[in-house]
Amino acid sequence: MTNQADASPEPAPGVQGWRVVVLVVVLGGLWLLLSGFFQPLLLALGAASVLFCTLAAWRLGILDGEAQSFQHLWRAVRYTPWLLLEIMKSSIDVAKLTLAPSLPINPVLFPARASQDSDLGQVIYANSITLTPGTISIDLEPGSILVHAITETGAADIESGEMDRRVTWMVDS
Amino acid sequence: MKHHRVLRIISKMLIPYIMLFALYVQFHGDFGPGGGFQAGVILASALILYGLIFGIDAAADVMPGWVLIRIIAAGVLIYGGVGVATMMMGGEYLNYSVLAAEQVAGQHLGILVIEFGVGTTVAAAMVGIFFAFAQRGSEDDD
Amino acid sequence: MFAATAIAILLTMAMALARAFIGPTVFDRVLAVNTFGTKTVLLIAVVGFLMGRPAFLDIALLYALLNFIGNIAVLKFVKYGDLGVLTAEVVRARGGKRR
Amino acid sequence: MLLLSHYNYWIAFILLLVGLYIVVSRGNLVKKLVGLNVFQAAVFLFYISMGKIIGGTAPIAEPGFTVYSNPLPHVLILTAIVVGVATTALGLAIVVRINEAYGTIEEDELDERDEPGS
Amino acid sequence: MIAEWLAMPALAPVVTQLPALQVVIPLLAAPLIIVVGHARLAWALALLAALAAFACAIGLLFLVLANGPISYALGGWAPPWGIEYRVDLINAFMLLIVAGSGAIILVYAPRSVDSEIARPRQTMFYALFTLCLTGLLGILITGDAFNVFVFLEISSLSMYALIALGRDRRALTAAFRYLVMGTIGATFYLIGVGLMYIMTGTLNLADLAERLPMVTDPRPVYAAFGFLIVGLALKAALFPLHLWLPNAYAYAPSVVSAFVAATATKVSVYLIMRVIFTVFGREEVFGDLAIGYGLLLPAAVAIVLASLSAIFEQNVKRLLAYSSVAQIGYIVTGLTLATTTGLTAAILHLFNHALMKGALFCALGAIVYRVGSARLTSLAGLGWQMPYTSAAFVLTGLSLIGVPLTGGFVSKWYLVQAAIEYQMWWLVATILIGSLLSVVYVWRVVEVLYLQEPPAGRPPVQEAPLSLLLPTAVLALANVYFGVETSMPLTVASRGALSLLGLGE
Amino acid sequence: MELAVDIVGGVLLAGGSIFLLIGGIGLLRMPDLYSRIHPAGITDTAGAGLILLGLLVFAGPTLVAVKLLLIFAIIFFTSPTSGHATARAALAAGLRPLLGRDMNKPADGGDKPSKP
Amino acid sequence: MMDIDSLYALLLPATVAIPLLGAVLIAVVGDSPNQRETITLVTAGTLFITVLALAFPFQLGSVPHVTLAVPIPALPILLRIEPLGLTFACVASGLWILNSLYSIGYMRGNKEPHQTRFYICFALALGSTMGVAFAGNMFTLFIFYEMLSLSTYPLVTHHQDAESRRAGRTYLGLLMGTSIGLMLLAMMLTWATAGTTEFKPGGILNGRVPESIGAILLLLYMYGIGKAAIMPVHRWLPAAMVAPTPVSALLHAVAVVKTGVFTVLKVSVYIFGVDYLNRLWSTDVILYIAAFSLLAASIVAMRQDNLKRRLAYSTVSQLAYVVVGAMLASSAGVMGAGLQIVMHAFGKITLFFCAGAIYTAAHKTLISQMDGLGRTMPWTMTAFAVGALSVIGLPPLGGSWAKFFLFLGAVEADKLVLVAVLSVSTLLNVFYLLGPVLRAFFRPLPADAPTGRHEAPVASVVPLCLTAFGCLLLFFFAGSLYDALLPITEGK
Ligand code: NA
Ligand code: NA
Repeated sequence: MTNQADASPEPAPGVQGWRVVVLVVVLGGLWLLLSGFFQPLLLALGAASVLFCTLAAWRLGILDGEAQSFQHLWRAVRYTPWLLLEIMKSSIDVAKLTLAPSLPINPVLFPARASQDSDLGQVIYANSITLTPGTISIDLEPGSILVHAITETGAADIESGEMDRRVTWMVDS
Repeated sequence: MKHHRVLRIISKMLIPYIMLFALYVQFHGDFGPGGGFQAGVILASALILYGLIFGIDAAADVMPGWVLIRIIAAGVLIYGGVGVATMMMGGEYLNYSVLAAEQVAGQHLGILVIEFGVGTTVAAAMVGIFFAFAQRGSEDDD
Repeated sequence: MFAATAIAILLTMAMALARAFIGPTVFDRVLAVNTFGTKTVLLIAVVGFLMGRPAFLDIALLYALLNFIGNIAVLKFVKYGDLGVLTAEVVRARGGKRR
Repeated sequence: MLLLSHYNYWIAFILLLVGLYIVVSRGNLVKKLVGLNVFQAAVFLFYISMGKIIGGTAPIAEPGFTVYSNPLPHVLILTAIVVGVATTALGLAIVVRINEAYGTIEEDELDERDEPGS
Repeated sequence: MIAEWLAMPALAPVVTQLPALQVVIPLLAAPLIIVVGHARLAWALALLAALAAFACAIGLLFLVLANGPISYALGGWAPPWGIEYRVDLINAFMLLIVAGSGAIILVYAPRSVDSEIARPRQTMFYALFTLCLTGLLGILITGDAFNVFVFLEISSLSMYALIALGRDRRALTAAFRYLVMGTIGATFYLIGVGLMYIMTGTLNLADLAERLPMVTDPRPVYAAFGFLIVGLALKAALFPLHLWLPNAYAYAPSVVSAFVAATATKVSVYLIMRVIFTVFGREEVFGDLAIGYGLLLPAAVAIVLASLSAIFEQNVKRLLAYSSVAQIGYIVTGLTLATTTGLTAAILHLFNHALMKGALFCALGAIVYRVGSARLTSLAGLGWQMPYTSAAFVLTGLSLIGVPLTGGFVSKWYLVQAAIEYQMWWLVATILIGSLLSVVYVWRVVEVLYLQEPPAGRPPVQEAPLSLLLPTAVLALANVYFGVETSMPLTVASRGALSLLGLGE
Repeated sequence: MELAVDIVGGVLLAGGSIFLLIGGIGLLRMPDLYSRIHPAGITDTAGAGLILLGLLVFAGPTLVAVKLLLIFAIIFFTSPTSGHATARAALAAGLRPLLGRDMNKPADGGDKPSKP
Repeated sequence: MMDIDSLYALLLPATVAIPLLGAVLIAVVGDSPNQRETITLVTAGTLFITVLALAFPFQLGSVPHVTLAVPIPALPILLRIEPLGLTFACVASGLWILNSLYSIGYMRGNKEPHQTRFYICFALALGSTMGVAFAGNMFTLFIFYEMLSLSTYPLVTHHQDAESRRAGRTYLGLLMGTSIGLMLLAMMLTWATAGTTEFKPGGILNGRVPESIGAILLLLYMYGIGKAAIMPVHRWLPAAMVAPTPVSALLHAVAVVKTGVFTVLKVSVYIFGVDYLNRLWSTDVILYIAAFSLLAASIVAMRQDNLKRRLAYSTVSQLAYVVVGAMLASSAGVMGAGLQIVMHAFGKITLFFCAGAIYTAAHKTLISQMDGLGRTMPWTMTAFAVGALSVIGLPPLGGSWAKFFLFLGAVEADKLVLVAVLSVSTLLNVFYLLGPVLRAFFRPLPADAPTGRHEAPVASVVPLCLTAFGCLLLFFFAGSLYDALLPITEGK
């Protein structure tokens, strides 16, 4: 029954060459970061590992724009600090709430507008909502996200639409 | 759960990195016991995650049962093969020292290959166990 | 300092464990166990520092991944009663038998 | 005092008994397997704790450490855990097939269902 | 002749590797079988591996007879630090028994397996069978207490899976119960090993034997011994820890019944023997620990009660299974007496019982192949329709009873002599009562085979095909051969007994 | 410098610890599943984040820092996903959230699907 | 070139091998009756000649022996000639010829099923008996003793019905039960204490085994030899009566019970030795049990109307004579026992042949049906009378010598109770064995019975006449038998 609401067309699987190249580069970089060894044997093994992972990703069909959307990388980097700040602010709010002896909560459930066109955008928005304490996304529907907020203030934050705008900017423009 | 958009997209993002991490543990495992085991489990977890999200049938298409079981076997053969190689080279079974001109290098090489065999087998076995339970009921088993 | 952090983590874990016992729904337990898991990741990392062995971080990393995948698997099990993807309708349409 | 000095063994021992109790007292086959796992875990704990040298750390080779826990028990128990996992997997596989063949995994019901047709 | 071959310089590279090859060949054959993935080829590979293992075992036995014990350092790490493979007379003999049983039962296997196991599962079956063989051989050859555990579990796990392949759904419950009991047994063993390791810091059996006497606090030594023996007794199905065995044997595929009955419990009894005599030492166990009666009484009760159970059993496989429990009783009785005669009897009976149960289960498997059931009633009148199979069954049954000119007689003879040496008349009586009870249960089958009319409506049954008959006959005749020409097993058993008692070889 | 590291790192660790404990308390105090996800989220975001950051300060620019960042990234991606999946599954299973002022009623009594 | 001794030594295993070979050949030709029976007769004849051939070197003072295998050190499978065994072998193999002849008539006449199996088992039983006769030690004897039990089991259960299965269980249960439970134990104890189980003149226990243990050993042996049918382990014998008559003859005269008493005698003479036996308290115990058995079985026999059952109880009684002789542990006793084995064999086989012939010709099994049978079956009933008189022990028939020596032994030993028992038993014998004879000759035929000669087939009648004649001959040629058996009484 959730599937009905969620039923969106399958993302068109388009494997684009540049995505593969970027993935190889990212994976390779990650290997070097993790390994910290530069002996020939380990480098060779690293190359083989990166190759294996890329091939496996291709075989699994997950090498599409939906997941390997490196084009948004730069905007994502700019979005993240804002999000982290939001998280900290909300965390403190919810912390106060939790410690208050009367537990002054007032949960609300409401559909928040989601202006992103792609599934990816909506997912990022949904996860951003959830990451921010005080609100969680419960269900994704076309054009909107069902949100559970622990207070009306938290709900109002979402309904202000700033996060929605920022995510849309990051993904859809 | 393919229609669970959050899970689908996040998993798709994570899987390549999980696999790379698995291989990293695999080939850097010689500083502690059981690198191969850990690596195998991580690698398997990538495919298991895939199977959870995209369905067992999709996962089984990528890694059919008959391939899986042969990979398990191949891992054991790799392990045993090293032993046979050491015997052929005049050492005792699994005496890696004889594998290379220098003893320590031989031991490193031996352990590396052995751990690779272990990792292969463990990965395939874990996926196989997952399939064995997850696939129940979806096939007629007579 | 690390020790104090580790104790805080342990206390949090204890609270999560309590929630896992109390429930009352299976989803509460899932949530609690998931929280317990992520705290375990932190604990491993902090203990690694405490003992001066940051190599433990590999294990923490591994644990974070497994915790996530395990959580998904449990949710899926709770939802379908098994790990398979076949819903009752699909099976019926195929004419197959199912417990 | 003597009791406390070997507290790790006592914990393992209690776990051992708990596991054994579950295996014996539970009719549900999956619960039996859970009990078996507890039982084995007790032994793993016993091995790991006996390998522990005071002041030692995990037996992962790293420069700068001279006192390690005795690595052998860890190696042994890693092997034993693998064996345990294999046992559990096999046990579960058998339970699944029992469920398919009998329609139940409760021990008393299994016995009942075998009686008439035997 | 074999000894001369083994001494040839050209063969030296192989001969020095024999202890490893003994295990490695079947160990590698198992995955190879899976990679090949074709039922017939799988069988051929399994058979080849078993034959190779048999050849290794023969070679090792001759080497040991000629040169004394062999030590092989696995991985080149010298014992006691590394894992040592150590072959002396007793385990060389046991290796021969196990590998021989495996080989001959594999010759027997394909027809029976075809009729009892679906084609797609056959590859897995042969792989598991080979793995099980590997585990058993490994247990025997290794000189490392923990390595024993690993091989014990390799063999046990593959055995559970093999049993679960049985056609009857009760095979599943039987396999599950065996799994639970077996795992508890193995874990107990593991605890025992751990305790010994704490006290001595070594896992090498020979090294343990040297260091255990230096342990000052006797309590952990007792505890270790207790855990080891209880764990192994579970695996060996020593009464009253035998409850897993009857159904496991009864509902397993026929080939598995034959192999497991011939080898598995015996290997565990061998381990008990090792623990008592090699690790702890006779004086320690029967002097300080005073466990003589602790093992002897259950063994004696097993002889009587299990034989009684066999008498009232309607399923012939279960009947034979209960008989096995009784026979384990005989073997343990022999080793508990802890004299040269007693140990000789125990080792001999390990050998003879393998021949007996191998032959009996093979004959029964041939019958199941033709009539599809092992129930006593479905054997009616087969004596005339399957004359050779039935004759093999009867002949081996006589050995089980302990009739002279069969192997069973020789081992029981020594067993009774051992009891007489102690003037334990009640034990003598128990052994003889056990034999009498075995007359009854063997004769129940004989009567049904020969003196009952075939059930109405059953089409005439043909004699079993040659591929089933031949191995059965070889095993059955071996029972007679080794009842008359006993010098080989007797020499090995008595020399082995002496060495176990530390009286030199 | 060393002192600065100790102070900054210590503060971060302490902050993280406090968030963890508060989250844990919330996990116990909140009346229903949906409201419990929020404090659980605090432990994974603010709590875990600050602690990892603290450790990062202690680690300095090393391989260890890379791994800490990776752990952070994984939690950053998986924690909301898990929370979302849990909430969604509960909702799909018909667990009714306590809303507005009916919080004082017995929690989690919802047995009918009540998707607004 | 082989010397004559080793050549003769080869004949020893041949006595076992010939019947076994015969069995194989019978199995090969299978269901062709003529070939089957020809082979049986040829085998029987060959065997008899072989046994006779063995008598020659023995007469010349050489003792052929051969070790077949040594399964356990100091426990070989050993064949050797000695007077008692040779005598027994002669009797058994000789009577087998007649028994075979008789079987052919009986089995054909009654159209019995499973005849091939019958002849195979018959031959196997004979081979086993030869093994018993020539066994050089207790171990070998035990082996062939068990082989005999096993090979006669299919004969007892020949009819494969519920009754014969039950009988088979009793038969095998008692025989194997006592032999495994007691005789084997006795043998093991013997080996453990004396270090050997070899049959030696004068015994092997003397000086090696204290009398306290020896006494227990004696009890174990005597009750372990179930085939000797000492009460209360005699029950297998009447139970086995369900079998066809030739089998009964085999059991009672040729092989089985004779093996039993033969073993009793062998054990007494060659394991214990007469001197040693005399020093054991249990010797008298067995003696009086045997005496009781002897009397009780006679009384039971009197109450049987079924002819074969009456004969069976008669056998139980007559076997007890042998045991009594052995337990008297004197020259006369042993001689009496030895003679009794031979004499009873001839007498009892005659009686069973007659019973079978009566069944074949007139289909009668009860004594009360035998009125006037002497007229329709004169040959048979005459032979019956001769056999009966011999078993009773009246001159001029062979049985009288045996009884004479037994009386002599009892008197010599001053055992007056025993003398009385033997006397009473003889009287009882007269009653129950001559009763049927008197009925047959002096009572009129029932009105509805067919009159005129109606004998069994010639193949049956000729053997029974021959054995009856044998009873007569034995009276006159007992001297050579006495000479032959003399060595065993002297403990040499
Ligand atoms: Na949130
Ligand atoms: Na028995």
